[in-house]
Amino acid sequence: MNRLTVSGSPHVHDVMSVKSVMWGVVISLIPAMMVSFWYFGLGAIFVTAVAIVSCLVFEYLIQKFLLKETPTITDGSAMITGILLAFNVPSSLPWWQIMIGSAVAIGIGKMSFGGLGKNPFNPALVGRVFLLISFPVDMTSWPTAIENRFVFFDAATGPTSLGVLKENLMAGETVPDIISKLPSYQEMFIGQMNGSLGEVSAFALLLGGIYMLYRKIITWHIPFSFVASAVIFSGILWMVNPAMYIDPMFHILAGGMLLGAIYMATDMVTSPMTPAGMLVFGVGCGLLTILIRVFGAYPEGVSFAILIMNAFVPLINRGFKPKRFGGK
Amino acid sequence: MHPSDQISHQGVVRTIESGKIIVRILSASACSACHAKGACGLSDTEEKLVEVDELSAPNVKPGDTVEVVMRKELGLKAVLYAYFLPFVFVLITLIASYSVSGSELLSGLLSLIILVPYYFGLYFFRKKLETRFVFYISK
Amino acid sequence: MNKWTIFSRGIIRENPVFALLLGLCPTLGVTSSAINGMGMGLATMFVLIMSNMMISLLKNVIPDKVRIPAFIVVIASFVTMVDFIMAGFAPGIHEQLGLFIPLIVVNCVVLGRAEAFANKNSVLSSTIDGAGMGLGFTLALTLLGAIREILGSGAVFGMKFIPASADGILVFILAPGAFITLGFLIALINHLRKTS
Amino acid sequence: MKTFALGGVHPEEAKVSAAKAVEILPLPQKVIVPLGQNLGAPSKALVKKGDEVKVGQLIATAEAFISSNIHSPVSGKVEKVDDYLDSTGYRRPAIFIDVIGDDWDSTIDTSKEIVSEISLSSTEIIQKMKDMGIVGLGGATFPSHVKLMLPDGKKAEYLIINGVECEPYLTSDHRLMLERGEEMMIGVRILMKGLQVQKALIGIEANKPDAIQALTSLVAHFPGIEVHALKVQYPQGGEKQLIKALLNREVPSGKLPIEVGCVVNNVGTAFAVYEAIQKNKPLVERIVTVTGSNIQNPGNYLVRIGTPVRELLEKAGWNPETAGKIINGGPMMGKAVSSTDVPVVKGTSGILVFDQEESKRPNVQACIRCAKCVSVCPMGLEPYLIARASEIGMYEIAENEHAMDCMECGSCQYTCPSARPLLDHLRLGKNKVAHIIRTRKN
Amino acid sequence: MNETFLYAVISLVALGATSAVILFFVAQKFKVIEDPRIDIVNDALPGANCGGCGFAGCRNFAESIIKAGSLEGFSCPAGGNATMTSVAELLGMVAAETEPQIAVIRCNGSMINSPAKVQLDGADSCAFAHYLFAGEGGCSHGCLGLADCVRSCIFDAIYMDSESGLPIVKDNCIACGACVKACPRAIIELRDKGKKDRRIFVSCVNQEKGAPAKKNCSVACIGCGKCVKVCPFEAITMNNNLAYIDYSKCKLCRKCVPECPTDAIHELNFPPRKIVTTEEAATASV
Amino acid sequence: MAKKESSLINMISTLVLITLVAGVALAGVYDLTKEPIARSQKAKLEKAIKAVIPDFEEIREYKVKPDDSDEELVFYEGLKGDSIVGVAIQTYTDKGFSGRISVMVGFLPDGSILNTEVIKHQETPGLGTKLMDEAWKIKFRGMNIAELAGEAVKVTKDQGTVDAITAATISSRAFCDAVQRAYNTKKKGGKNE
Amino acid sequence: MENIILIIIAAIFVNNIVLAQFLGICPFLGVSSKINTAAGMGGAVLFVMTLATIITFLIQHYILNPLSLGFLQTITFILVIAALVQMVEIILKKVSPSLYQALGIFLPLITTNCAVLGVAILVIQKQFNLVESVVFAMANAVGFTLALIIFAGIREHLDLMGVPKGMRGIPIALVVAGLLSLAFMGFAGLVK
Ligand SMILES: Cc1cc2nc3c(=O)[nH]c(=O)nc-3n(C[C@H](O)[C@H](O)[C@H](O)COP(=O)(O)O)c2cc1C
Ligand SMILES: Cc1cc2nc3c(=O)[nH]c(=O)nc-3n(C[C@H](O)[C@H](O)[C@H](O)COP(=O)(O)O)c2cc1C
Ligand SMILES: Cc1cc2nc3c(=O)[nH]c(=O)nc-3n(C[C@H](O)[C@H](O)[C@H](O)COP(=O)(O)O)c2cc1C
Ligand SMILES: Cc1cc2nc3c(=O)[nH]c(=O)nc-3n(C[C@H](O)[C@H](O)[C@H](O)CO)c2cc1C
Ligand code: SF4
Ligand code: SF4
Ligand code: SF4
Ligand code: SF4
Ligand code: FES
Repeated sequence: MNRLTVSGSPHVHDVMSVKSVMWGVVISLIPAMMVSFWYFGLGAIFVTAVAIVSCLVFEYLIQKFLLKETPTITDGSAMITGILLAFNVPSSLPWWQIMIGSAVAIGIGKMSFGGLGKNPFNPALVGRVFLLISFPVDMTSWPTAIENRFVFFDAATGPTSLGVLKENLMAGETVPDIISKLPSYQEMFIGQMNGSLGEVSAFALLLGGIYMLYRKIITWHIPFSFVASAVIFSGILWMVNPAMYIDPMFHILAGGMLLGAIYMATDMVTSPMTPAGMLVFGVGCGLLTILIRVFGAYPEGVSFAILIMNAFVPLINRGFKPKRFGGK
Repeated sequence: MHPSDQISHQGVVRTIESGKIIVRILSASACSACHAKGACGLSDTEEKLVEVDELSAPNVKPGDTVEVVMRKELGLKAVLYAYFLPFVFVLITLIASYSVSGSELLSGLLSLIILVPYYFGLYFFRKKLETRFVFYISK
Repeated sequence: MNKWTIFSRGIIRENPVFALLLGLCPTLGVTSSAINGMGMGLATMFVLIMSNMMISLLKNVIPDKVRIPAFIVVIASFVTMVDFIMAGFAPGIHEQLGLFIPLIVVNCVVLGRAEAFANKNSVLSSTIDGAGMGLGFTLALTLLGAIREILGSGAVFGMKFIPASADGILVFILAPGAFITLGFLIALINHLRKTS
Repeated sequence: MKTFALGGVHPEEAKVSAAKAVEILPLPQKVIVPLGQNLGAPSKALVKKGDEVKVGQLIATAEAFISSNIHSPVSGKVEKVDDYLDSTGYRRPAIFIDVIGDDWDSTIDTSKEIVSEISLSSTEIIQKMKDMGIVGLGGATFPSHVKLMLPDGKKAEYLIINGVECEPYLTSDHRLMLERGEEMMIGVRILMKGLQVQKALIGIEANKPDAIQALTSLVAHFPGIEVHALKVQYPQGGEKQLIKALLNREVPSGKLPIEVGCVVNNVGTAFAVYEAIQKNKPLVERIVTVTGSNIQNPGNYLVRIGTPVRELLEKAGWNPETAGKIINGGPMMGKAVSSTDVPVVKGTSGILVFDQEESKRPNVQACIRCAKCVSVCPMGLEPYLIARASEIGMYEIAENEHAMDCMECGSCQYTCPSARPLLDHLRLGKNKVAHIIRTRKN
Repeated sequence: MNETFLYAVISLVALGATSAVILFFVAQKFKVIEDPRIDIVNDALPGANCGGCGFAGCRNFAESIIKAGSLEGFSCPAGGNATMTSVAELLGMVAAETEPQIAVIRCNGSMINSPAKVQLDGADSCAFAHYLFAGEGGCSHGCLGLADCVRSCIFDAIYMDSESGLPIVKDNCIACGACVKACPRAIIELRDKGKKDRRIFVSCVNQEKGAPAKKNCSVACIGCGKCVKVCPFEAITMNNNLAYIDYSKCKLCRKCVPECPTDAIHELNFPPRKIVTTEEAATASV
Repeated sequence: MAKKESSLINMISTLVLITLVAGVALAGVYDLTKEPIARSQKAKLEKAIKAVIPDFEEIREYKVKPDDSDEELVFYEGLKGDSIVGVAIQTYTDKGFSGRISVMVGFLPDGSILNTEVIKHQETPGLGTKLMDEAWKIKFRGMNIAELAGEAVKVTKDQGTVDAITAATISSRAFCDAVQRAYNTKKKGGKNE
Repeated sequence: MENIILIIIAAIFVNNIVLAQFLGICPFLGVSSKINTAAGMGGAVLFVMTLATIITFLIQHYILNPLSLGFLQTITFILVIAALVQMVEIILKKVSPSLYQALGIFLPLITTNCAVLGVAILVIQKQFNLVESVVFAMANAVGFTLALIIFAGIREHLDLMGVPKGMRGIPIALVVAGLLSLAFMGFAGLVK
């Protein structure tokens, strides 16, 4: 007879694994990736490839040579970091900056804490914000869509809708004046606008989000509360003074709101553990995003908002415990 | 009592007299968490004496190392009475007197002086506080 | 203790920044370039040497209970002096260091050495100790400043080695870069110390 | 449909033996009757080597309050009273009996006839349950008479009968309800009388429609008893969950069901009570499900206590070459055994044999803080946190996070995508915390 | 200008005097702060905070020494006698010499000697395995091989041998005792290092009777008592079918070693005997 | 020598003594460095003035209140012999990225700008600090605001003529604001002496 | 009023005393990972910082400036702050021993001289009036507490998860501070 296995209960296991979760996310990212390839062409493909490969390579090297553990790059998490990092930068970013961003995302944002599951901050956003602050020029030059499909260098650039808004508001114009310079909501919904690779098409992102909800990879709490609180906050501002503040719909469709709400704030590693906590987290993200967009120096606040709320996650986890059966 | 609800601090029993156990605890400064304390050597440990009712630990004798335990929310409450409330008084006095008098010197001094009645108030209620801030000993 | 050991241990083995983690505020605050780090280091070194010397001289005159305020007075005096001297003779760097010069008063290295060393040792030893510690502090700040400058501005001691129109990785000369660089530097030095 | 409020999982039910009628397993040649079969103190042997025993003869007696009598499951000769290797491989005392014939004690009514008149009084019922060695057959083997002896000042309102059988694979309770429903219902009436309650609720998961149907049709004859169908959700059978599902009452943390006026008993227990009280028959046999991917003929067997597991497996057709894991109980809560020589005991509800590939746990990965474990924990705990705290020895955290509330249902580990050994660590943590609490009390 | 001088001096002096008064009263309230000798002793300690001395960290140890006022009963395993002597010098006390000790692993149930009958799948923790079952080899006393001891050692002085599946103690063990506490089966013992690092001990903790013990493990102590009889110094005792060699009585004569029918007695760091059996060679290198 | 005892008298006397010495020493050092500090500040100012107007022999200093604020700007008129070679105006703006930026702007008698020099700022290193780079200053040399459309210096984003520093539009805009203020004030009251 | 709000926002978020100004790093890194203690520390710092700022403000404007003794700023401020901290302790002890005892068990002593002195000097440099100064001090104390509490939370999390050996302790603490500071840069420009 062969040797029997002894183990504690339970003796059966659900089918879901880290791999299936992570690759599920990758699959859900495909529509948005296709859209970005369509609009930004070669540049987008190049940026995505460099980001993915360098994230994987850095993760492998660090695990193998610095942490001296068996590399786990096949689990897909570094791949997601790579894709999302690429999704958060313009398609014209020089390759070496992408590599720096990947090194920071993986090396500082993830591995210095010990790797998957231990990092308090969202690695891709750490990489992204690091790049934004370090290379403000390159990180805010957005190649215009479609016409630059086959252009690698010296692509014609233009500002994002949020950039246009902020610039012109600062120059003293009012919202009704500016609206004509912005893409229509329809265009914004399907993705015909300037911006980071992954953020342009609300439609593709929603598709991915629905897939992840269906697969139970994420729950609705964070995306919903994120967007809802942003809508309410910006809506209040808008109603108070429509000349100074733009309508909420714009805030949803412009910039990284949906990308952030669906993919980056939902990173389970860096978000709260209970539904109540998730709602608080989402509301925090939404409010901070609008605060930064409307009152801050940056036209876009999603990354910062999520990173700041990441810092609060341990506190939220302490404050919002699950309801205990038979507890007080 | 659940241990999560309490804070404890190590100390040494110094004397036991008339129903009170006097425990000597070393209160460490923020620097004491720092491992370079030895090099720094600022006198950042201070001796503090804590009185505990003897009933809570009948069997200790001088020299024993014990844990002095207190309910956790008492810590924050202590901060409230000792620091936060006086801060609020100072702030209010300052703003009120400044908006009335417009003189910085006057309002500044007034806001400092307000601490005197505050602490007198505390002094007045110290018996009451004593019954609130109760410590136990656990070995 | 041998005078050389007194001097040298402050440089590596008991380096105030890397080994003892003292005075991190100025360490982080002023090291956006090598020259700033060095300036701060030298200023601190001056105060360290002088106050160690003075306190060692006075150690028997000062009653124990007032030693801390007495030390503070001595140190603050030297700090004020260095403040004025720099303002008068090195105004550029003085402006850069700003608030952190008066804050030398509360730098744990200074008061710590006064307490732990000068208060117990001879004038000569104390002076040497001050010099060693000060040098260690200066080296640490200069090193950190140099790294941040190289990464952040693409320059060393103000000399740019990348094209004039190019920038470095700006984060490194901003606040986050200070924390992150120091964090990894300490990790690296810990590692080197362990393996050696 | 009713179910409990928090968490829970729904593993594949795999109740392949549900349609198999209970078969009587032929007598083995030898039985090993462990002295510690119940929760609580082990019993004390009354026989010695060479003694002849009859079926149903008292061979070990309860010495402590929480302990139970043990009766000989077979007739024959005591081979020895010695240590045997229990399912974990540790040595425990047991009575070894060589089987000779099948000679029942004369006081036992072995006829098939159903006796429905309950003649004993409440206290007599309790005493007789104690004499007959009745323990809970729902898994915990808590001496049942103790449950009926309510603490001072407490009053029971409901008797809850647990016919949930939420564990995948297991079907013994299901078959019992189908085949011996009437006797069981009388058992319930007896328990009601013993407890002096007017109401009994039987909870059955909706995946056993035939059992629900069968018992519902009997209810008319048994006043005070209600049958409730429950949504299929593991661990509905946990007593706290069951009470929540049936009555929407929450047993407070660290308290017993009686706190909310309930006493919970398994259907098998109710049947055993019927036999004990009405037929004078002690607990000497029980229904055991034998199933799993390695078993050719999954089925339900009426087995004498003490029968080596191997006999059951051979009867049901197992394949020793490919067997990877043998589990005493269900896949969620059962214990893996290290040898086939271990005997069936009072608490054995099923024997599950997995082929090798099914026996291995998936590879463990880092916790990704996905909160799945939190969302499925029926006790509302944070398994990832308690498990991690136990793993690194921070037992105060484990205690503060209410490790002791964990009922070891395994839902968390079942669902964890990183396949972390959460329950392993939780158990260890509970052990340490229990130890710490005990030493603190002293 | 002179005015400035004057004001400066006056205001500073006033401030100085006030601080002096305040501090005087402070000083009255807070008596002597801490015995300075604690720092001195603390500095002389290795600072490993291993807890081997029985106190919570080096500083606590230093405090306790000062409080006790003598070095009796105090010893720092991490620093050894050298440290204690230097502490003694600093304090002008005498240090009690303590025999240096080392951890020994009293189980030789390697994968060959005690082949696995079942297989564990679960948390990497001896404590959990101990709770779950007797062990893969079936011995309910022996090493579970999941390295709780290794993880507890902060000196990197113990590692798992991949071939035997047993832990091995290295020479740099300072006998802090952390592993002893970590092992759920009390397999590890601290023993005197012995002359020239030579040690003789029974490498088994199985208390079962001979037959079952031997069934699970070929090198188990079967409690036959031959070693007890042969020991000229009465260093060996027999309890619950298990022989134990008292290191304070053992004179390292090696008489018991060949006597053991199961080779359960180990000798370490002895020169090889004339005829070396294979098992001995294997165990001597452990 | 034994340590002094900690009696009240001892403590007070020691501290008094030490503070006395410290007071004297500090006052002394202050006195000694007062000169150099003043000199270096003056030198800095002079350097800034020199950098923005042509060689001069003498400086005439006066203050003028700008239209939009109560804070007066300082005018430094450079004289060579009797003729005015240029005027350096110390102007400021509060529209900087973080706080006030003080700028010295030098106008030639013909009203064109000779040069500019940032005196004080708190802009972000690497971004706003580019206001001190040659590449930025060169944009203002020879500019004559009077000839600009609407007599205003603005960045291109505001329909002006100055290309803002990339990623530092705020600082650039602020700088233009400071220059504009200097110009306006000069126009308003500069020549009234 | 708007001015005051801007000062508050700037001090707490935009120029956070720890994350952007690098003051009070020692207690920031040193104080334990207990969130409660961090909050308590915050309360104490709030009081001390405010009080110290009022006193030093008065000294600067009504003693040092009139007597043109500005050069004594450093020395007087540090002495006053040191004495103040001691005074508060003595008074508390006299006034309510039990309260004092509770604090002793709960809190480490306050030795944030660096931050307190820094703020005292900053309000003079920024030429704030008294009310502004007090608000500034208060906001900085709040910013300090905020950073401390966030940090305590993250630290607790890291203790549980276990970071790689090489990064344990100060290095990872600094990296977290760096990332926190990176995140807080998002508040840039909130106040002009
Ligand atoms: C130590 C202990 C004491 C118990 N005491 C009682 C009791 O006095 N009354 C009672 O009804 N049940 C008692 N129980 C039984 C529990 O309520 C429960 O029925 C038993 O543990 C089995 O439950 P389970 O299978 O859900 O785990 C006790 C259980 C334990 C472990
Ligand atoms: C997770 C869990 C699942 C359980 N599932 C069942 C079950 O399906 N059926 C059952 O009768 N008892 C089950 N039990 C045991 C019950 O909680 C309870 O102990 C039992 O019903 C009491 O009856 P007894 O004392 O007659 O065994 C389960 C216990 C736990 C902890
Ligand atoms: C930390 C930080 C510091 C900045 N510092 C400056 C600065 O000093 N000057 C400036 O004009 N913009 C600065 N910016 C950028 C502005 O926020 C704003 O994005 C920029 O001025 C817009 O200019 P652009 O349109 O040229 O990109 C800074 C941004 C950040 C995040
Ligand atoms: C729903 C979901 C969202 C994720 N979002 C991110 C992300 O925004 N950035 C990132 O670096 N990794 C993301 N990951 C991958 C992974 O969780 C992340 O790299 C961990 O933070 C690494 O420890 C995501 C994973 C999932 C399942
Ligand atoms: S095993 Fe414990 S912790 Fe895990 S889900 Fe069940 S009750 Fe919750
Ligand atoms: S289910 Fe597993 S991976 Fe998810 S939080 Fe729980 S332990 Fe971590
Ligand atoms: S092997 Fe054991 S006794 Fe030796 S140093 Fe390691 S933990 Fe301490
Ligand atoms: S000696 Fe003990 S702790 Fe070490 S591996 Fe063996 S059983 Fe585990
Ligand atoms: S707190 Fe600033 S140097 Fe210590």
